[in-house]
Amino acid sequence: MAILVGNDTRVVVQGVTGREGGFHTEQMLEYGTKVVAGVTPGRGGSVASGVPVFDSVLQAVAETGANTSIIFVPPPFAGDAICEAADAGVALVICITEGLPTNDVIKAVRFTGERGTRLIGPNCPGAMTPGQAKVGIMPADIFREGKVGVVSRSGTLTYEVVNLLTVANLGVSTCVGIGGDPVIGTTFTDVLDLFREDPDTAVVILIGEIGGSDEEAAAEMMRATGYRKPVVAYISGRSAPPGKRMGHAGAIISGNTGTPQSKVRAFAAAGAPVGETLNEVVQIVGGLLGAPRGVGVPS
Amino acid sequence: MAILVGNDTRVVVQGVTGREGGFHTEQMLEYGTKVVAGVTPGRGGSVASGVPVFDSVLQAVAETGANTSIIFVPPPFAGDAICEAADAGVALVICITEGLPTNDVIKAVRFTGERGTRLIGPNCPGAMTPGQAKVGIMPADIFREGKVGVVSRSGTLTYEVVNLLTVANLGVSTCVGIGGDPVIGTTFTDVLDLFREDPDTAVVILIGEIGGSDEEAAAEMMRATGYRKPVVAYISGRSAPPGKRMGHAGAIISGNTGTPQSKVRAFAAAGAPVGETLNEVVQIVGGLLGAPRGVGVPS
Amino acid sequence: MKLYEFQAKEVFAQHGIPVPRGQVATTPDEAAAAAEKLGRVVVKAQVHVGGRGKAGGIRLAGSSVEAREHAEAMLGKPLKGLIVNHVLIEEALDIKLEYYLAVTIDRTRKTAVMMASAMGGIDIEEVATSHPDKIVKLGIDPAYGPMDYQLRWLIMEAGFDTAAGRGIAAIARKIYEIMIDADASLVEINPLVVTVSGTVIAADGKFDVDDNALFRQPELAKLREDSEEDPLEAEAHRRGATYVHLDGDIGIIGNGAGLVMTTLDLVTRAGGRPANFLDIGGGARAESVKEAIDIVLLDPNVKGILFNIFGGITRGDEVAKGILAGTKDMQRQVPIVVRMEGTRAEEGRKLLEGTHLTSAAGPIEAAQKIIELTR
Amino acid sequence: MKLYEFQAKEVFAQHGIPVPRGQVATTPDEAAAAAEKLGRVVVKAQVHVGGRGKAGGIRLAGSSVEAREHAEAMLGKPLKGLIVNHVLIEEALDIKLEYYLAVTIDRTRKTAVMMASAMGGIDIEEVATSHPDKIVKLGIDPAYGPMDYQLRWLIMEAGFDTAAGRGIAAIARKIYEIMIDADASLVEINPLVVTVSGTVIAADGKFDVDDNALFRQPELAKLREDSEEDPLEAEAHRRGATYVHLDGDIGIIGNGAGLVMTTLDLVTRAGGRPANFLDIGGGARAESVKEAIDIVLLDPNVKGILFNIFGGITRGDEVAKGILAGTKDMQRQVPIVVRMEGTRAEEGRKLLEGTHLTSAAGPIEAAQKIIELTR
Repeated sequence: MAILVGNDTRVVVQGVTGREGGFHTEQMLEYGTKVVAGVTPGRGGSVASGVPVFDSVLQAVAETGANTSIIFVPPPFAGDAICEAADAGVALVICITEGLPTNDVIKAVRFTGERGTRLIGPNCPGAMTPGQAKVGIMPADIFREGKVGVVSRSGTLTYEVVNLLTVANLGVSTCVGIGGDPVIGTTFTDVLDLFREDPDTAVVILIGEIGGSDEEAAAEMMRATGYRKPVVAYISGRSAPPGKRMGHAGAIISGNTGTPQSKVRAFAAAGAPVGETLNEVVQIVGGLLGAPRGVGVPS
Repeated sequence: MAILVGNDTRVVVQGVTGREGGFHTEQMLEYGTKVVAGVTPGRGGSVASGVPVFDSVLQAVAETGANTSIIFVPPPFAGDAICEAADAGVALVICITEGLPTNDVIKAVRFTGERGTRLIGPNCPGAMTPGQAKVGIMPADIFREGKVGVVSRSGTLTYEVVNLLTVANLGVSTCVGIGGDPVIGTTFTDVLDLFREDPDTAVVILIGEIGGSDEEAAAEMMRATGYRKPVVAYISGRSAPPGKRMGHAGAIISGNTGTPQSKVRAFAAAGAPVGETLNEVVQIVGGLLGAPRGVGVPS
Repeated sequence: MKLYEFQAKEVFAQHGIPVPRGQVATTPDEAAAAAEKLGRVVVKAQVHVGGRGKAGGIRLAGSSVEAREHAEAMLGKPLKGLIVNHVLIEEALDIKLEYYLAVTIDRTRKTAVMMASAMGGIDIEEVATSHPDKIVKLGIDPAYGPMDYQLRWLIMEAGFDTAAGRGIAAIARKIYEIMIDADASLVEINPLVVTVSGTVIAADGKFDVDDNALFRQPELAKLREDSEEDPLEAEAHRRGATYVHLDGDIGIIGNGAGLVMTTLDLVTRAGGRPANFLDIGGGARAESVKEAIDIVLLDPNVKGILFNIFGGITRGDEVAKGILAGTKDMQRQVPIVVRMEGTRAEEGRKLLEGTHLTSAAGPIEAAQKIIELTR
Repeated sequence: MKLYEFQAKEVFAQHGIPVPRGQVATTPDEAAAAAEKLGRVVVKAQVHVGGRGKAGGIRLAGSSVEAREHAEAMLGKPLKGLIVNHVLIEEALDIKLEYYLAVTIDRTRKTAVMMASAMGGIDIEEVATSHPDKIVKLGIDPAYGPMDYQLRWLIMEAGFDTAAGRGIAAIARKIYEIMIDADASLVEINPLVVTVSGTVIAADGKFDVDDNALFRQPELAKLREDSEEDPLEAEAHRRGATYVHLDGDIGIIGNGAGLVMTTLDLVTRAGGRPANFLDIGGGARAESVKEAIDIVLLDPNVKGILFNIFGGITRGDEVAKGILAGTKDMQRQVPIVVRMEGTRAEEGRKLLEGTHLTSAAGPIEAAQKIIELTR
């Protein structure tokens, strides 16, 4: 079932009665995703965007067997919403909401970690396994089913690369947006770990950007564990000056950390090619998929 | 090795350079307990009461392989000391210090629980396995080795019953003082669970008192799990008026909870005899140990 | 240690919990002056008892004249056996709903627990007996404190008014904050009132402080003396003793709370009536033993004293020295029975030989002897 | 958002962290008056740059006359390219030791991290490069905050003066408290001074606020305008745009941070120089697209604009409408290249057909075209 989301995914939408929550609930349903419940405190018992609404995630899980939550509630309440989902036993929480205070994210990461709940995001486009489930806000019609796993810190860049794949007659196994905030639940390393075991994924595209050292950590993991699946990387923000926050709260070069050079170097050391442009990334991937399986990454 | 403490116990004393800490370190050493280190921040490198002193528990554990800590530091710092020991990987922490703020105990219980460290106390006399190790402040010379497990919320009442056992030519497997505070790390239920699996313990004396519902919980566990080892109980404070705190912070009947009636009833329901006096308790135990093994509790 | 209602409400106000406008008064004049400013008021006797209202300790006053009368009727008089030294003069509220909200320690969960009930304004023990299902409990993880979704759950389960939910949640967060910041062992609002205009307000307040934490709560520690109800206990605590006043005639002194409690039980069982609980603690020196005798004898009802000592850290010889010193210049001559065992008990017993003190071989014998001697 | 030193120190003082006596001044007269009161002082330019001291932004003054002279030399003048609007006049300290102490976010640990170094008074990035082993880090568990034993470890590992340890631990606890209570993303004290008399005092202060948390930090949000350094960015942020000012001549507008960043990269790669980063965000309406053009054109260096849109939630037709509205009454006529893909891109492209706008099939082509048009 590729990774993270698939045919077994049963989604509860937190903030289902909001503008964004309602719109994307309908989009997800239209795609065929099993959205089974919505939550808005005080609105329990009603129906919104075609799904039953509950006052709490606990009730929603009890009544509908939801196992995945997607969060659209406003930033002041989103941290609490993550914890509520984890406390209700939801296994995967995807937080779309942008603009959460970092202190709230730190707390939510601690809370979900303790309960064995996986958190993706916040400030991310979600996850999608084409042909099975879309738990996010990505435009579904650009996706084709295929063998390429995609993991990315950026939403629109993800769409860009997915579109290029589709144009090149390539498709996606699972696409995961991990979000552009400084502190996030699921990292590149985590997603690569999942793709490693996924028979449906033959090659992985990793779209990183300046800021932090998550890309370096992923590259180091690949190197240290002898990661076998080919990974093709891209680093956005190579021309950004130090000290400037480039839109994403996490996209900033501070001092010696977060530079594109360091990230490119790390992938090189791990034997993963880094595309200069997304077109180049897709060309490399095309070459890899054309070549016989198991040959690994060309040096 | 009976339970909790024994020949494998290697003790680090937190607060070793204090009056109490120093005195009892010597007493424990004299008994043959393997006290391998002491800790007093800022006093690292010295020797006190015959043991090397370290600045931190982390250092003490690294240098001496201590696996059990006993805490004598003053109440404002004792909660932190418990956490320090747990963080350093000590498996068993016994907090002798009396007068810890309940908030500190709640935090320490959460902290030790998360790290799999067992906490006994605070405000307890410690644990002792006669002939093997004394990790506490009980007067060693009243103890004889034997088959009776003792668990108690009160220090001096423990000595009283141990003395009566010795006079009656009976002995103790392990004696555990769990402390008289409202919130404690290890409860009657926990200790009964340990005695259950201990081949060296044939019968258990449980010395409870008014306040809380730890005795009821232990009795209910015995009933629900079909606890096989005979347990003889005693409840102190039967004549205490409601609403008065009888010395121990935890010894108070508030409203309907903590009454001696409720505790006596619970043990009766679990098939455990309750002695009216400690003499009676020891008589019952004597009878049980005289009777053939495995017969269980006389009704 | 318990705070009075007016003290609890001061802490509430500091933490931003809405409380009625009010003023504490110690004389009828002050009460009248306060009522003058506040309009229609309630006059509330400040004592640590439940069921104040039924006992006449809470009275409505439509005028300052009436407020003065009520204050006069309460101040300096006993209410359920306790002397009223303060009255609280408070604006009368237009009450729509009365709820119960509290946070305390849950010994079983080993965390704080928040309790809510729509049956407010009644003693919670009564509700616990008659309608246990009407009390909703929420354990608070000390690592995170109460979360919004948990408070929503609590408020919904308790059946609270939805419109007032947000205000109640804010107050719930604050009473937990008080519990942590001020080391409370109980913070209780009963009733928590929703007024006709929809405001949520703490109409009453209980606040018990964790005595063990007074070292870091200097402001609260200052209130300690004020809050003692029993003058004998107040004096004993000033002198640093662990003393509980009871209503019998046999003074009980021992080392260790469990041992003293059991001594009380044995005396009661043998037909005697203990006058107090006094624990000299572990490792007590002669002086504090002497002091213990003085304290016990402050109670004029005491006709005799029973010592029950099982030495561990406590040494029998030290205790014996203290007893001798204490009996040498005793305010009143009363019979004393001493039972001594454990560390240096032999030395201790030897020191007491040949005096007028009675010794006993065990605690049961000791209880019987003191009862005989005081009969 | 960054606070100025004097603002950071106000927050420090509120939380009980010792800071030097001092006063902020915006005129030489105010500076002289402050120095009159304080005696021997340092005059410190309030700007957000490192290496202030070396650049002449921190000067000792033995008299109020001298303080006035220094203030005069700084106020209204640029320091490392930034205009100085405030100077801080502070008592001069008798410095014995200079340490570094800070708390910030550790993205890898996903917690706060406390950092300490005995090499204080130097830019920490320099220390990180030259003596990485001299910086000690302590991850803070959000469930418990910093524990005493952890702070003892930090202070010992950093090699701090033992006698000052307790004072430093207290300050460490407080900067973490500030991080939590005031939603800081960085609280830095460099140098943390131990004076000759043994006092520990925050001689400098940095304080970055988490912009995402400003909604619950109204006091800090008020300081926001003050703290913007770049006037164009200040104006753009007032208008609610995600805008970063750069030093080139090609304005860049796109939807999504990653896409805009990549567009900058492509323009740079093709030999152009971006003038800005502007992300219209997800689901932008025509008005905000129009506004984006206005903002980009505030920069007089801008010679052309590149739009790179990949529609997801954002709809191509909405963007096209905004572009048309924005170009109709443009302050200055500059060439515009539009690359549009994704949701309703076709409709959008159709709307732009027949105008003077240049369209491009992909981002690389778009970058090349705008460079050609602005050459």
